[in-house]
Amino acid sequence: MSEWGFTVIQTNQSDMDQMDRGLIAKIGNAEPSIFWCIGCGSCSATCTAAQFNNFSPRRIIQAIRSGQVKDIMGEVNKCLLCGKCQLVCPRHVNTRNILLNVKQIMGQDAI
Amino acid sequence: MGRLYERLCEDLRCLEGLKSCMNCGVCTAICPSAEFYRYDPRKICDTVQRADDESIEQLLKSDTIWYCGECMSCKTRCPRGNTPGLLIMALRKLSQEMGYFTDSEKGRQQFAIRRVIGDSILTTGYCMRPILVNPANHPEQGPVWEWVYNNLPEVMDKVGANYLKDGPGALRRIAPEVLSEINQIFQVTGGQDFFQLIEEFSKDKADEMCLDAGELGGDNAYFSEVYTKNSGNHH
Amino acid sequence: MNKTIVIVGGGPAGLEAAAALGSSPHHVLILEKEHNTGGKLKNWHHLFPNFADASEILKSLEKSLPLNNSEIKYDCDVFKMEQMDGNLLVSLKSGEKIKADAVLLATGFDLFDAYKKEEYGHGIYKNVITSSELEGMFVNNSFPDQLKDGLPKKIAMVHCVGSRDKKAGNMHCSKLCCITGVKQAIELRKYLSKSSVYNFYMDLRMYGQHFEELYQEAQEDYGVNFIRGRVSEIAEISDGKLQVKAEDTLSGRPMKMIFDLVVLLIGMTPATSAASIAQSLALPKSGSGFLAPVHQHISANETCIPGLFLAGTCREPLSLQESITDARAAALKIIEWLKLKDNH
Amino acid sequence: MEQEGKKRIWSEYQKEIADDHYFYVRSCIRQTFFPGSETTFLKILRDDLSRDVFEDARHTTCTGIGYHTDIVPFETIMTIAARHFALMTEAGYVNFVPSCVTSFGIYTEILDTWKHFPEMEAKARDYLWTATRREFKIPDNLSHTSDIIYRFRNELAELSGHRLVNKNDGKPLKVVEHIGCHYAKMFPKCGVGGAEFPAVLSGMVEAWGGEVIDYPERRHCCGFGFRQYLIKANRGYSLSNSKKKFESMQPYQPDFIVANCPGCAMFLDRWQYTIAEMEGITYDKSGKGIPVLTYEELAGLIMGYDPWVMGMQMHQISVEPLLDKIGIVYNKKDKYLGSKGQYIGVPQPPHFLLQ
Amino acid sequence: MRFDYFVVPFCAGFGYLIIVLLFTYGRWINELGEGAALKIFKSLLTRKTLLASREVFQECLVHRKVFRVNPLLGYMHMSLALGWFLLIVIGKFEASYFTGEFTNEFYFPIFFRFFELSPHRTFTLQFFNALMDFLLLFILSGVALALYKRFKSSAMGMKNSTKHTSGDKWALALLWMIFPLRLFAESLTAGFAGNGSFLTQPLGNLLGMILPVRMLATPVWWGYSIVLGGFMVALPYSRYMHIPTEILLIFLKNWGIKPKDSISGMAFFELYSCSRCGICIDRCQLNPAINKKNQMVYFLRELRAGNEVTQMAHNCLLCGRCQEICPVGIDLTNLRTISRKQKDNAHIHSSSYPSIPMHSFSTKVLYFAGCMGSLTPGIRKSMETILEVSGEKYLFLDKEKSYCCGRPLKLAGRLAEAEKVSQNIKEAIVSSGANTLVTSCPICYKSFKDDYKCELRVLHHSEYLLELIQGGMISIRSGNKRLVYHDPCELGRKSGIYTQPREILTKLGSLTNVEEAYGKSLCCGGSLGHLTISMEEREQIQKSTAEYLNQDNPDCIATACPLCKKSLTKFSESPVKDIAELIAENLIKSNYKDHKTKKSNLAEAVRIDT
Repeated sequence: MSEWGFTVIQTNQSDMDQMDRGLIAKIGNAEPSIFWCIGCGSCSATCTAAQFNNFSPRRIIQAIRSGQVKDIMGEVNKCLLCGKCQLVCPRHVNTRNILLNVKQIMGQDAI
Repeated sequence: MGRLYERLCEDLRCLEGLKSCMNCGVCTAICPSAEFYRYDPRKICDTVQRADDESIEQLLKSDTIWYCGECMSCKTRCPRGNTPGLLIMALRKLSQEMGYFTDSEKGRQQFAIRRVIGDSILTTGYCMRPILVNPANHPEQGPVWEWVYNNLPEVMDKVGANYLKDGPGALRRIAPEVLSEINQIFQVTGGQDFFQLIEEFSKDKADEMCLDAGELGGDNAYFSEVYTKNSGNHH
Repeated sequence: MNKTIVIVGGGPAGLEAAAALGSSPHHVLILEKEHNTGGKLKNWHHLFPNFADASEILKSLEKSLPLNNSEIKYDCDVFKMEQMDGNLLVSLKSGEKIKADAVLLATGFDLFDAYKKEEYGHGIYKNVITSSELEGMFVNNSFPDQLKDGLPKKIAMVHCVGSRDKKAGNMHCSKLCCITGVKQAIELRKYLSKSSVYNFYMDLRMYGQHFEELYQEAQEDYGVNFIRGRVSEIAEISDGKLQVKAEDTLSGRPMKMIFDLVVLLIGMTPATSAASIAQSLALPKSGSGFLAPVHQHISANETCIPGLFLAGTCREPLSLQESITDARAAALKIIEWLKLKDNH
Repeated sequence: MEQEGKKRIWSEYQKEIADDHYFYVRSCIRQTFFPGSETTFLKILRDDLSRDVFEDARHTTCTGIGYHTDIVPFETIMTIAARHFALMTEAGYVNFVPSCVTSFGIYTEILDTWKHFPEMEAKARDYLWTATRREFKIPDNLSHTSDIIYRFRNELAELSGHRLVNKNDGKPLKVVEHIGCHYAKMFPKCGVGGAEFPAVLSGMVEAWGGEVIDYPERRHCCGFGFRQYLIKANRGYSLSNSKKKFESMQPYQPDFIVANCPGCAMFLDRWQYTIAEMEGITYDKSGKGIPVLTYEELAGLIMGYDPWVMGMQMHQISVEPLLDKIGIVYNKKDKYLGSKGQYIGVPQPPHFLLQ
Repeated sequence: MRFDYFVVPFCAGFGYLIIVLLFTYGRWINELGEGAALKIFKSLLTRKTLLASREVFQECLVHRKVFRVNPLLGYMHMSLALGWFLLIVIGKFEASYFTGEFTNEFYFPIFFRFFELSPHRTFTLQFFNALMDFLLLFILSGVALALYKRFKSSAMGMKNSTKHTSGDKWALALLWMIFPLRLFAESLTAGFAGNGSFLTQPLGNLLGMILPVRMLATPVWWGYSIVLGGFMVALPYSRYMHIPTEILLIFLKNWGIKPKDSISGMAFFELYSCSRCGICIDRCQLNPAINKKNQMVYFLRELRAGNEVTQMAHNCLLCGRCQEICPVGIDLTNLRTISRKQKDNAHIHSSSYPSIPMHSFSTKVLYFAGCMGSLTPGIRKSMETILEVSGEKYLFLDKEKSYCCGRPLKLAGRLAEAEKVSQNIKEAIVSSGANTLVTSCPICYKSFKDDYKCELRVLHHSEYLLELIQGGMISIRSGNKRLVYHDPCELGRKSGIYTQPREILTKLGSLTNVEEAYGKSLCCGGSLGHLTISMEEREQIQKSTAEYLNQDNPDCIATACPLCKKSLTKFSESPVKDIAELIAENLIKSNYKDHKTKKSNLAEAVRIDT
C-alpha cells in the first residue's frame, strides 16, 4: 500500500477466547504444576540464562497459560535446564519440566 | 533521585499524572495505543515512578513515548487518579527540551508537526486549515474532499463560511493585529523558544543524517523523511 | 448496681457482645433496625475458608444470647445520641429515647454499591452481578436459567470493585473480597463443573488461616484461572454475553475475553446507618469513613466519647471471626468502664 | 440492557448548561470539514430558539492540536485560552461555548488546573497582561455546543418536522453515537451523563425518536491521536482504531453514526472510504457505508434544513440513503452545485464504495 | 555315526540360535563405529583379553558380584551358570575320553548316556559318571532355589523381584524343565542299561520297579531334546540372551569400546546383557511409590522391546546406585541419558547462551562456583575466604554472574545444546592460561573433567582443599565434632572421589561411618538428572536420606555438593555443611595476617621509595 503511506495495524490485544489451548492442554497434562504458578517471578530472578538475555521462565509459563505461544520456541531454547527455578519456586512448580516439555512438544511439532 | 526525574517533577502534568501507581494495568487495558503498538502505559508509569535516571533517559530517547494518542481514556479509569497520558505529555516535553526526541523515528516527527501546525498557528491563527489538507498528502480524504479542495471558495461559500474574508464566521481571515497578539503570547510564554528548540535539534539531526531541513515549511528532504518514514518495527 | 447497656446493631458483633455481657449483672438492650437479627450473615450461604454453613453459625450466635438480662428491640432506627450527665441518651426515629450507661456501636458495614463503578455496568447489563447477589443465588438455589442448562460457561470474577479505588471514594482495602472471590470461584466450579472461572485481580491478599491454601486448592483442584490485571471495562455484546477488557500485566499485553457471567467482588463501605449517630456525637472517622477508635492499636474498641464503644465492621473491614473476637474485646472494655463508673 | 440503570447514572451527572447569551468560539477542524454545521448551529440557536449567540472575529485557534502534538507548552496554551476569556469578558458575556471537543477539553483542563494551582492562574493573568494588556474573568459556564443542543433537545423535538423513524416501516432508526474522548473522559463531571454512559448525544437521539444502540467498543477512541493522524507514517494507528469500532458496531447494522467531536465525525467518515479501498470491506449491507453525521447536521435535518446548505455533500459516505429513510425531500441535482447554482464539477466516484 | 531322530529338535534349535547370534552380533559389531575394529585388533593380544577372560569367569560363571549382594542368590546363579557350563565342558571330556577321539558329533556329549548304554566299570569313566551326576545335582539345586525364589524372594535378600513378561516366563519354564528332564531321561536309561551313577542309577532302579523304563526312555529323551532346542530358539527373544551377550560385552568393554550417543552397537550389547535379575529394583530410591515398574530392569526391557520410553527415560534420578550394584556392570545411567536424546533444535543461537568475558592473566588457579554454587552463598564465601588466606592468586570465574556448565542439558539428552553452552566457557578457560580449575559443584566437575577436554588440571574443591592442607598453604584447627559424610552421586559414584573429602574430615573431627556410603551412598533427592519428578516426591527422598544420615545424631553432616547441601538442609536435624564451609570455620588465619602484613609492609616500602 505504498500509495497510502500507511497500513492497517494488527492488534496487539490478545483475544483470550481465540487463544491456543493446544500447548497448555498437553503441558498441563504432563506437568500439572503449571497451574500453580502465581507469577511471583522468583524463577526469572534466579535464572542463569536470564542474566544474559531477556529470557524469563515466568513469562513463558504466563504465555503458555494464556495461549500466546507463537514465538515461544525461540524463547524456550534459551533455557539451560539448570534447575534453579525449581529450587526457588514457592509453589513447587516444576518449571524445568515445563520448559523441557515445551522443548519436546515444539520439537515434535516441528518435525 | 536523578536530574531528569527532578526536571520531570517540575512539570505540573507529571505531578498530576503520576501520584502513585500500583501497576494494576487498567490504563493499558483500555489504551487504544497499547492495542496497536508495543506500548504499555503501566510500564511507563512504573519506570518513571522508580526515579531511575538511566531508564528515564532511555524512555525519552525511545519511540515508546510517542505512541500515545493523548485520548486520555486512561484518566477515566485509574483507581489511583493518575493520568498516564499527562505523564506522557511531560515526558515528551522533556524529551524535546533535552533534544532526545531526535533519537527515535517517532520522536523526529516533531519537526514536521512544528513546521506544519506550529507555522500555521503563528501565521494564520489556526491549527488546521483546509489548504493544509492537501489531497496529495492525504489520500485517505477521498475524492469528495479532493473536489472540495479544488473548489474551496465556492463550496465554503455555499455552506455559509466566511472563507478567507474579514469579519466573523468560519474560516475567516485572522486580522494581522490579532496574529501579532498571538505571536506576542508565544514570545512571552516560551512557546516561541520551544519551537526554536525543536528546530535546532532537528536541524542537527538532519545534518547528521545528511538531509536538508530547509528554513521554512515542509518542502525539504528531512521533512519528507520524518513525515513518511515507518520502519514497521512498532508493533 | 445494675446498669443499662445499649448495643446498636444485632449482627454477629452485636449478638456476640450481648452474649459476652451476659455474665454481668447489667441490662443489655439490642436495638436492631431490621425485624430480625443476623445482619449480613443471614444473606450468606457458606463461609470461607472452610465452607461452613452461615445459617448454622448464625443459629449458634443467637442461641448463646443470655435470656436473663438481655432484650432485643426490632425495627428501631437509632438516629441520634447525646451525652447527658455521664450517660448517653439514645434517640430512636420513633421518638423514643433510651438512657444508657454505655453504648456499643455494632452497626456493621454496607456493601459497596457496584453501580458506582459505571464502567462495569452493574444494573445495566443483566449478567453483571455482585458477589452478594451470587451468594443470594447460592442461598436460595435460584440461578438464572442461562446458567442452569449445563453447557460450559465462562465466568469472570472481578476483584477490588469499590476497594482501593480513589474514583469510587474508597482508598481502603476491604481485605475479604480476595478470599470471597476464591471461595465463590470454587463454589461455581462445583456447581457448574463444565464452566471455566477467571479471577481478575491486582494483588491477592490471602492473610488469614487457610486462605492461601484455599487459593492453591482453587488452582490445583478446581482449575480456577487467575489473571493479574484490573478490569477496565465491561461491555455487553449480543445475547447478553459480556466483553471484559484488562491488561494481563504479567505478560504486559492488553486482552479481551467474552464471558457469560461477571461477578463483581464488592468491598465493604462504612454503614450509612452509623453516619447520623457519628454526626450527632461528632465522632471522628477514618479516611474512608469508618468510625475511628481512640487508638488503633491499644484501644481499638474505645471512642473519644466516654461510654461509647465500637465493635466489628463499623470501625474497619473484618472477617466474621475477627468481628466476633472484636465484640468480646469490646464487651470486656464495657464491663471495665462500668466498674470504673461505679467507683466514682 | 437495563435502561433504568443508565438513567440512574445519568441522573448523577447533571451538568449546568447556560440558557442564553453564549460566547461562541469556533473549531479549526469543524470549520475545515464541516463549516456548514457551525452555520447550522448558529441558525438553530438564533432563528429557531431565539437565543443570543455572540462571535468575536478576533478569536483564534485554542492551539489545542499544537498542545496535544506537544509543540505548544502549557503556559502558552493557557494564555491563549486566557485571551479568549478576555474577549468574552470584554464583550460582556459569561457563558463560554466552544464548538470543538478538543478545545472544550483544554478549557476544562485549564480551569481545573487553575482551581488546584491558583499560582498558575496568576501566571496566566500576568502573561496575558504582558503580551496583550488584556484582563479576563473566568466564565460562569463552560459548555460544549453539543451540550447546548442537548439542553434544547425537547424544544427542538416540538419544533421539528421530522423524526428519526424509518418512514418505510415506522421503526425508530438505529443510531450509533460517538463521543469525543476529550468531552468527558478527562473530567466526567463536565459531561452530560458522565464518561461511561454519556447522555449528550443519546439524549438528542431519543428525544427525536431514534434508538441508540450500544456496542462493545462504544467508548473506544476514533484513533485521531493528533500526531498519529497528522503524520502520514502514523496514520495506520488512526485507521486501525476506527476499524475496530466499525467491526464492533457492524453486527448491530446501525442506520447512521452521530458524533459530537468534529475530528471523530470526519475520521469515521473518511476511514470507511479508506478501508473499502484498501480491503474491499464496507460495514453496512448496502455497500455504501454508514453515514456519519455531526449533531448539528442531525438537528438541522429534523428541523428540515437543506442538507446541501448544511454541507452534507462534503461527506465521503453518501447521506442520501439516510435522508430517504427519514423521508426528507431534497434536490438530488443540487448536491454538488456552487453557491449560486453554478456547476463546479463533481467528485470522482470511489472505486469500491457505492455512491 | 551315532544318531537318533530325537536329536533333531536340539540340532535345529542350536543351529537356529547360532545363525541368529551371528547375524545379530554382526550387525551390532558393524554399528560399533569407526575405529572400533582397530581398537579391538590392537587389544586382542594384550593383557586386556586375559583380564576380560578372568572377568567372564568371575562374573558370568561364578557371579561374584551377586554373591556380594546375597550369598544364597549368588549360589543360585552360580549353580545354574557354572554348573551348566561344567556340564557341557566335562561332558565333552567324558565323551572324548570314552570314544578316544577328540572330535565327535556335537550333540553326542549331551546325549552321551543315550548312546552309550553299557555300564562303565573303569575308574575314570566311573569318576566322570559321578562327576556328571554331581553337576546335575548342583544345577538342580539351583533350579530348586530359583523356584523357591519365585515364591519368596526375600529369602535371597530381595524385597522385590522382577515381574516378568509372559515370553520370559515361557523361556524360564523351558529352562527349568531342561534339567529335570535330563535327570529323568538319564535315570530311565540307567534303569535298564545301568549306565548311571550315584544319582541317576538309584533313581533309575527305583523307576524300573514301577515303570516300563525301556519303553519310556526314548520319549523322555525326545522331550529333553525338544526342551533344549525350544530354549535355544526362545533364547534370543528372552532375557536369556544375556548369557552369550554378556561374554562379548565383557570382552568389548575390556578392549575399550564405549557406547555412542545413541541406542546402537555397543548400547545393544549392554541392553541385551541385562539378565533381569532385578537386583537394581531394591536399590532405586524412587522405589516403589514414585517409580512403579520403571527401574532399570524394566527400562531396559522396554527399550529392548522397542517401545516408547521417553517418559521412563526421564523418570530417573541418574544417581547411579543401580549401576553400582549391577552384576553385569552395564552403564545404566548412560543408557537412560541417551534415551532422553531428542531431536536437537538446529537453529539455536549460541549467542543466547551465557558468554564469559575472556581473561588472560597471570594466576594459575581458576575458581568456578557453578549455578548451584551461586544459590549457596555460604560455599562461595567460604571458598573465597580459604583462597584469600592461602595466599593463592586466583580468578573467580563466575563471581559476577553464574554460568551453567551445560551438564543439565546433557543429562536431559540435549547434547548439541549442551555442546553450544560449553563452548564459550571452554574458550574462557583455555584463554585464561591457568593450569588448575577448581569447582565447588560436582556436576560442573564431572562436566569439566569428562566433556570439556581442556588441557588443565580439573579439581573438585575437596581435592584442591586437601592439596592446600597437605601443602601447608592453610592450616585448620582439629575438633572433636562427630561428623557424617554424605557422598554426592556426581562426585562419588560418577567421578570416583571418595577418599579426599574423608581425609579432610578426619582432620576436622571424628568421622562416623554409615552403611550406605561410598558407592552405595544414597541420593539426596536434589538430583538434576530427574526432570519430571514433582517437588513433593523429591521431598520424600530428601526426607528419608536426611533421616538416614541423622540416625546416629551426628553433630554435623558434611557433604561436598551445593545441591546435596540444599536438599538435605530442609529435613536434617543436625546442620548440613559443605566441606569448604567446615574448613572456613576452622581456619587458622595467622597465615592470612602474615600475608597481609607482608603486603602492607611492601606497600609501605613502596610509598617510602616514591
